[in-house]
Amino acid sequence: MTKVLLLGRLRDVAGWRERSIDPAPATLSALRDLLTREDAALGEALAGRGVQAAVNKAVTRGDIALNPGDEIAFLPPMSGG
Amino acid sequence: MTKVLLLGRLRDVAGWRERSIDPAPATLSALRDLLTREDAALGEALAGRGVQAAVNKAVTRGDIALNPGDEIAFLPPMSGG
Amino acid sequence: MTVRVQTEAFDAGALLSRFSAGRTGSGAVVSFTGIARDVTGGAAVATLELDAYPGFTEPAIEAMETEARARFEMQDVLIVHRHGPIQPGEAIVFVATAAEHRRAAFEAADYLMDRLKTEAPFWKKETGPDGERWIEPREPDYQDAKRWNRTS
Amino acid sequence: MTVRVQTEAFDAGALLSRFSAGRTGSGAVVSFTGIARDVTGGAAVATLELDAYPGFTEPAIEAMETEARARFEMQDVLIVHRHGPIQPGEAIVFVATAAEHRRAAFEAADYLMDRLKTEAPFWKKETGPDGERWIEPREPDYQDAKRWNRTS
Repeated sequence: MTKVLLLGRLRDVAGWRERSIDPAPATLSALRDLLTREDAALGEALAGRGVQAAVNKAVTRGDIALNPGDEIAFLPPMSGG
Repeated sequence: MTKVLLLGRLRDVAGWRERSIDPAPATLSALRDLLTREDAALGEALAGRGVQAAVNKAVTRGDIALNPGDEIAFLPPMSGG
Repeated sequence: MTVRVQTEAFDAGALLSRFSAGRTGSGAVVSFTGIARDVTGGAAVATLELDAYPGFTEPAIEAMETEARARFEMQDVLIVHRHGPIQPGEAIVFVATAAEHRRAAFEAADYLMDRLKTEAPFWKKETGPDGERWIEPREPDYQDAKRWNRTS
Repeated sequence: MTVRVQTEAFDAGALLSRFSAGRTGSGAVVSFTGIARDVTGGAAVATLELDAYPGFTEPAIEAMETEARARFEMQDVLIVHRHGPIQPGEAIVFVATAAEHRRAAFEAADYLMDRLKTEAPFWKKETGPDGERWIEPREPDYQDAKRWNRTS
């Protein structure tokens, strides 16, 4: 199982904030592909400028292997406080 | 009558903070002379570096004629807030 | 670490009273309170909503606090930041710094606000009569934050 | 003019709460609280006493406020300054500034404190185990105050 979180405007694009995906995708790119197949608009937003992915609350770059139970968050450019 | 105020350390030098002098001296220098005759240590402190005189709450430079009822304050260098 | 990220409204004055109490060794306490405005950039704002990522947002702000403590001779610091829906006039963020001398207290508070305004992991949505809009830091915020690079 | 020179003790937090209340148009409130320390320059301080010249001290501070309002885009300011005997841990001075944006609020508070620290008509006596001493602004205070000449 993989927990997926959408922050900021991504939440509005998808219409959800948090969901679980089971079975867990093997990689971050597999997760992106899965989300994009389900919702092209979300897929486009996830590929947008400045959108970062965090795995278990640490920002990652590029592709990465996922383990069951990982929490993946997609972070649009931050607004600041 | 002239009202005389001593601020800050001048108060400690003279042992008083406020007094009235009657009749009113005609000038600021006459007031200084009078205070110095009475108390040499105060006279020296009044002539000290950075000590200013205010007449009716306005700082003055040099000598100035005084009118009865004037309030004269002697201000050592200010400490700030 | 004295960073709190919360949805509850707070009173900046009450935070300042508690922060200042018993400080016989600190000569200077500076506070900053950021308040939700009813108009931003000419547009009316009915509600501001800040999205936070719990467990991610706090450590990012704690890292700013650690850096501020390393840069400035501070004795104490408190950072309280709201998320969730916020009404105009309500406080969004409160930063207080205590130092022996006022220069460090001012600079540390100023520095922390510049960092928070540009880098704190929040996503901000303004809702007004014209609808909703997600907002990003303004250019002056980036310029403010850049000031600190010169002295590092 | 919102300058108060008083002998009564005050709570900085209570002043900040009242100053911030209902500010839907101000995004930024900065406060500075100056607190009497129990040690200054390595010497213990039992009591601080500030001598003021009523009727002279207030207008001098009001002139600083007027200049601050001319220099910075401030919406409001409050200055409260105590005189008379002050115990360690008690607040001596409180300055609050409100502005649309935080830079003006920070700079105005910083500016006012620099002016107050060097030019406000107070005479300050510290009493400790070593006796009494009248004090004058420290050299860093003059340096701080000079910073503002560059931008005028």
